[in-house]
Amino acid sequence: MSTPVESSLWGRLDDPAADAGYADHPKRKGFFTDTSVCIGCKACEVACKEWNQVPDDGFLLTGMSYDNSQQLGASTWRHVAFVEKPIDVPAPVDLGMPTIGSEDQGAVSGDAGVRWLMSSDVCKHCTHAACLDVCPTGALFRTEFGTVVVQPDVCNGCGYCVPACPYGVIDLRKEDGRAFKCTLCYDRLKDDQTPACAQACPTESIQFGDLDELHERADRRLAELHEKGVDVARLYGRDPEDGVGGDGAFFLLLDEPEVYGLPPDPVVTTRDIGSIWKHVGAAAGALVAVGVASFLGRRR
Amino acid sequence: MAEAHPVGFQWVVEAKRRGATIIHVDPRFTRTSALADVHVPIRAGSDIAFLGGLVNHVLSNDADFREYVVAYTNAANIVDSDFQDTEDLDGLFSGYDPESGHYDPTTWRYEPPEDPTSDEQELQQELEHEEHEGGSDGHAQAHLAAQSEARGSGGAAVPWKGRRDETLQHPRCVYQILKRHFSRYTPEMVQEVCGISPEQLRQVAESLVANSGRERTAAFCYAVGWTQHTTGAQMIRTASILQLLLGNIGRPGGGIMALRGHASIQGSTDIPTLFNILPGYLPMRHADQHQSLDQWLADDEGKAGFWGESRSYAVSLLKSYWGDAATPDNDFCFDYLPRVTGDHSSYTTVKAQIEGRCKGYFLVGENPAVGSANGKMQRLGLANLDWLVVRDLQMIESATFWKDGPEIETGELVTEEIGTEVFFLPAASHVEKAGSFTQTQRMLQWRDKAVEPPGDARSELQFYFQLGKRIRQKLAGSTDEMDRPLLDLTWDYPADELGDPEPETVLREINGTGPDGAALSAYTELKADGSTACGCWIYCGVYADETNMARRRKPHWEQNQVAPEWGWVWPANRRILYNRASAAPDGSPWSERKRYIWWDADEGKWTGDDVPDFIPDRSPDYVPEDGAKGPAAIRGTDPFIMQTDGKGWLFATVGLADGPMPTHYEPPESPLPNPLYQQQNNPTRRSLATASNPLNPSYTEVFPYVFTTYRLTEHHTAGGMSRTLPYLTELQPEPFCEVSPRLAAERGLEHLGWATIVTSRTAIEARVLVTDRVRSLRLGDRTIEQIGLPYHWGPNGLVPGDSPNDLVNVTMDPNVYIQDKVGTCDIRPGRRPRGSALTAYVEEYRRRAGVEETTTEGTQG
Amino acid sequence: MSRRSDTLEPRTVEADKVVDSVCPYCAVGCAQKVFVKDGKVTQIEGNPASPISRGRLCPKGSASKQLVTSPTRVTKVRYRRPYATEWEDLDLETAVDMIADRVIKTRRQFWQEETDGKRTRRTLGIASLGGATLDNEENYLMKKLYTAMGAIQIENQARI
Amino acid sequence: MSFRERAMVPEPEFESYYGRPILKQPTWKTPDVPLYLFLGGLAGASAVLAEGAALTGRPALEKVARLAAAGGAAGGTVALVHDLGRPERFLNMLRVIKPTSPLSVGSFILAPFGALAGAAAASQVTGVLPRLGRLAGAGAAALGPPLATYTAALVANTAVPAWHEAHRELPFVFAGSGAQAAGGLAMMLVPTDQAGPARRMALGGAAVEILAAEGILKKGLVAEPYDQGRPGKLMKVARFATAAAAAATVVGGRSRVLSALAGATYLTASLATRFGVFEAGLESARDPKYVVVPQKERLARKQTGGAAAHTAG
Repeated sequence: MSTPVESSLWGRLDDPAADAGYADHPKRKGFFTDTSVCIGCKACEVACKEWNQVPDDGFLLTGMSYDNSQQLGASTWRHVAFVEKPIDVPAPVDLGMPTIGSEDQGAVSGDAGVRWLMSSDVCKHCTHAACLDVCPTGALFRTEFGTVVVQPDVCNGCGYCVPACPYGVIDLRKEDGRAFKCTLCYDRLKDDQTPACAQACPTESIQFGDLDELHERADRRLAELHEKGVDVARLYGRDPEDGVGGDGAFFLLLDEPEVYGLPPDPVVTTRDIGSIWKHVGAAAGALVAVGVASFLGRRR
Repeated sequence: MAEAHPVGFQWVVEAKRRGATIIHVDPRFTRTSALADVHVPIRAGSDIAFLGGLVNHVLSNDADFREYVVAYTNAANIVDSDFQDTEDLDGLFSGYDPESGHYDPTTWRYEPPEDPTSDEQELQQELEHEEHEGGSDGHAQAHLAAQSEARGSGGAAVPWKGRRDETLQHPRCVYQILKRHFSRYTPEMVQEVCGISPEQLRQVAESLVANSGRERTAAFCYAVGWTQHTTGAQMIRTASILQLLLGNIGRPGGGIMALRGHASIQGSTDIPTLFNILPGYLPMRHADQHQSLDQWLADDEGKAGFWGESRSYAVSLLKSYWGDAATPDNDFCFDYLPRVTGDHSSYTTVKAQIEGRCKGYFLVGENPAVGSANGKMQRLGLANLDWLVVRDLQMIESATFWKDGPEIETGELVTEEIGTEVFFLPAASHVEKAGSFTQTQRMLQWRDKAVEPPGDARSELQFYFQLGKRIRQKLAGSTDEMDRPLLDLTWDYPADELGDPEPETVLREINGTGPDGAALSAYTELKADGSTACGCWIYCGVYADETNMARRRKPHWEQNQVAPEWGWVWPANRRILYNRASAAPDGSPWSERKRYIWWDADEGKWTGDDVPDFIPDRSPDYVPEDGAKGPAAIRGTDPFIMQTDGKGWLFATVGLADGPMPTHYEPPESPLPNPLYQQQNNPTRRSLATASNPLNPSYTEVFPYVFTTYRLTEHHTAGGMSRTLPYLTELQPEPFCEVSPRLAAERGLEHLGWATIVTSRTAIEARVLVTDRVRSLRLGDRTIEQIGLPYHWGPNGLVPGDSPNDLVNVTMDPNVYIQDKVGTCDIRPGRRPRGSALTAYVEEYRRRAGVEETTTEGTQG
Repeated sequence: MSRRSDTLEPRTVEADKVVDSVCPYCAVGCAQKVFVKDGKVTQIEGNPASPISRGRLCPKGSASKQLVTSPTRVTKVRYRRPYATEWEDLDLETAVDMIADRVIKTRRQFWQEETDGKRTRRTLGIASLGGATLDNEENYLMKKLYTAMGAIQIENQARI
Repeated sequence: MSFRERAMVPEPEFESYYGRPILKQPTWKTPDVPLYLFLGGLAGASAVLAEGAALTGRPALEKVARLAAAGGAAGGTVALVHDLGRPERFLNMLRVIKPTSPLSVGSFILAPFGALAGAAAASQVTGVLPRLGRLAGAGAAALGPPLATYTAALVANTAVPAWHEAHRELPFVFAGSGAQAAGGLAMMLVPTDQAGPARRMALGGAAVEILAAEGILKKGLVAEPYDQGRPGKLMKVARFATAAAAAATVVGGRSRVLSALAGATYLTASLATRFGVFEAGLESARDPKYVVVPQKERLARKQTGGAAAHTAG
């Protein structure tokens, strides 16, 4: 099984904007979402819709704790997930002085304590973006800020980006026909402004900035939490060696990714494009062979 | 706090990151609990027992900040020997008159000195006269209410400072009385009343003590979780006692912060559209107590503390109302003030509406049909008016009750039989008018006008200015004495072409002007001779040097952390009140870490990051001569400059209608007998006896569960400003109730199914969210289930629903007449009955619970 | 990159003016910036300079633009005749005039020069219930006018 | 060809967000896209058949195959454009050439193929410019196999587990399915004496498809959608129809009626395969277990040093 050579299609790529052909360009921008300080207020959801004039999409009580937005989509570019998990720790015998940050982030209360995980999900603006790779019209493109944006004046609604995204972010908007997703406030970045969700976030769970600087901040925050005994904390999408070359919008989570509806080990489909074309070629060859063989037989 | 004040919560996250321990006490595990280190589930309405347990822990372990307590509180004061505590009278204090349901506080005073000075004697007679003269009918009670709320920014006057035992050993010193009073609140008792385990109580207590003292401070934040109870004022009092014992008042990172719920609710009590106070917390004139201007000011005038200058504040207010017509010889038009004679609060007014005694009603950005307690009572009142004026942004239920209100559906009201004439006048939004809000830290912030209001929408300023102008025009020729106050009113504000008065001129009038018409810069400049006019003395300074201080926007990165040049905080732009207490008695900071205000000996004045809350040049060792009056009587070690004795009150000798010390009583509707005393409910609670306000009998099996209402981040109070907006409604689209898995199993409630919640007022329906975040509480050997009800929905809006406020009964706190939002109820699976079947269903519950037809005549008429 | 993407800019750039305001929802008092173009509000977001909110807003504050530009806002006076089943139109001037007449009538009808022998100079016929999102200036004029009118059943959301 | 029940993997233990999908379900419309896959295969293989027929002097077969190629291409284009959210912008497909996008590459196959196959068919039918028509036909034949198989890359180059993990086998499934469709159609419309190659092509295609489809089913959990529910039924129908058609061809290839019947069955089989593969993808994207379980296993292998093979299976 030959592994495709690490190229600009897959694996570590420190400067996607340069790789996309920008001679001089600003530093790569991104989000670091520290879910350990998210209070699930959904200001990000409203600020994003208000700025980008995204239509409201449905008044439905889902029963999924306080999440009635359900998931990211063409008309939900920020989605706050809520997960209630009972803590099966036995009743605290003698906590004495409350240790700073009990053994896990959740507040322990009485007998069966409960943890309430909250996280604001967003497009990951991947280093290797499958949506961009498969877009046949060039509507999806890499901006000078290293982010991934759909150009509404080009997209013809072919929908290929939708099954290509390993995180299930982008979608077609039924009443419009085109694909939509978070643009990391591309227009605001052009004027050196902070994206609407990051500006609104009351507890700076959503942090915007240069991606490398955000990586440092995230590493420090992770160390701080581990030192406080919150060892369920982990970073997600920070590793430039992962299946999508690291995300432009990465997270600090307090549980397994799939608990939040995130894929545990997402890989950009383009990593196997070499093998895919190879097998298509072989199959075409097989068809030719069958075709030729069909005419070689005795004349009947 | 993360639920209803999310942006304020950033500072809690900041504190947590610096090592603070965040403790969240709430019946439910909320978004605040998710970020807290410890969540303490508590039975709604039992907060005094919990806080009492903490006070008991501090006192029984001598863990108080002794130096602070002795110097700055009245712990050392000796109380009169006639005083009897709830320990002696099984839940009552001395001086209770069961017939009128009031206390006579004379036995709560400090022990009289052997040789009282002439002034002290005179004051003593005056106070006694006031008590007896008040008599036992409605007047006395109104006096108490007017008096306690009138002390919004200062304690009631005491005749003398009395004897003090600084060793705190004297059996009748406040410290010992407090110790005995709270000795009953043991960890076991707290478990039985609140459902909080002794381990957790100790954990919270130890954390509080560890974070108090010279080097560290602890803060309390609260909202209507404390205020909306029949013992609400006393709940906050318990926290004040705790914080005084721990030395956390007047210090950075300490104090008790009210998280008020609306953009300018603080402004709405500072410049009150409230029945019992005038701007600056001056009491409304009372028909009995205030026969003359002097008598009106007698309570405070001349006493120690800044309330001593009340004459200059009052006269300046009357000058700003009636200008040149107010002269010394007519007591500055004192006679123009209408007099209160009792309780004219909102719920009592609604009762008057139902009984046809109040026929005209203005609703100005308020939606009582779903926002006030006992919605049905509110709507029945609305249906009995002659005319109703509603000013709002959206078509709210209070304007459409006659068309599609719940009573139309049940047939209790018929549209064609409702005679109320309704005017709906569109209002301008916050960006379509200039003006100032006062936020929860007493900061005034100016809003500039961004755009014109659409169509007929106008600001309230414009509407009331025009209404006043028209009324004055229509009465211009009148010679009738009753119209003088209107005709002599100063009402000539410069207005634009839309008739909108220039808001800054109104703020300038509030700020006050001197003899030469120039804007004043501090309330100390106010005079009692009529040479100054001031609409609200505590706001004097907001327009100093003719600049609108509320409009200052100096970025925080160009200021220190106190950021004094952003907006303006009353009084005198001071940020932390009583901050003299952030320094030791000798004027030095308690510690380097908590340095805030200190005495600069060389300069001979107090200095620090904030405006000192003290007389600038009053040295710490200053002792006032005998008989000193007003500010002159403030000792160098008296941080509480609004109190006549300059001390923080652990024991309130006067000023509270329901006792000098907090005592746990059960809410009016409770699932269990009061474990602490024989006295079940607050003996001085104000109940409202009317047919539409029946109460569930306590500890009845028919209504076994406790319910409490609360807000969600995504909506705003009764929803008028949020359930009409798609972006907010889609976040929390439908009304729901939150129940524990155990209750769901007990009553067969399904997640996302429907449930009917019923009290003796009415029944409502809501979807069910079964969640571990609502806990079954073990109280002693019984288990109590609580039902959570967010109250953002009503018949109008993008997603209609029933309003939980219809379930709530009206029984009020005696000090401030705020209703108790806790109640008992039953809950059944399935949707509620429709039409007239609903009233029959509720009637059946009333019958089974043995609810009398109209509640027995409440203690107060 | 299409031309549109190349020349893209935020709508706030071409705003005619930016106005300092404060969020109308809770009492934290978050500072807001209101962007206006051609007399219309185009954006409302947090003001980073505020020492209270540092530019942040909650979901309600972030929805302020939708609050002030909501299509379901009432912009015309509505009037309901006693016992009527529907709303009617009414022009603003007439409405305010009618209200003034009713205030004068009801005030006089329920006027109490004295109550139980004590001088009271008041009317119990008129009551008012204000929300707590009224400006200080508005509260001031309301209390001043109501007091001069003798109306004392004046209340607001601070008590409910 | 065996129909024994696959031993499916026991219900795996995994966490998810309230059981909701992690991926987005493809927004491609049914029947538009499965039909497009079918028509692409039919057209591509028919172009090869037509070229062979032209070289070996089978005019009836050549005519049918040429028309099938042109018709298939035209029908496919209509289906593709109809599926677009903004059909009026279909020309944007040719705005860029992007090797990482099978749809971009496919557009640059389908467009010329359609033109050439159309020209060849037109010239054949009208007799105008026969030599040019022959040349066009040859061109179409050259583009035929890529047209028939690039659609496998289209579905395989997505995050949908059932499609992506079968990216080695799907091209052969599509090739085989295309051959069956072309062969089958010709068997129906061409007299048996000239339809020999059609029969052999169909038979060859059937073999290739069955072999490849069998390979997919061995991939364990990710292949579950091919075997269960509606897609599972469709795949079984396709398998059964292919087998029946092949048997009929071998036994009664000579009889005109039997041959036409077999041809129709081949066509049904090819259609059923396309719908089966398409709906298997929808199901695979809908159920989070197909994303979580394999990825957790891959992570576990990575952590335990099994870092060699990057891709599963």
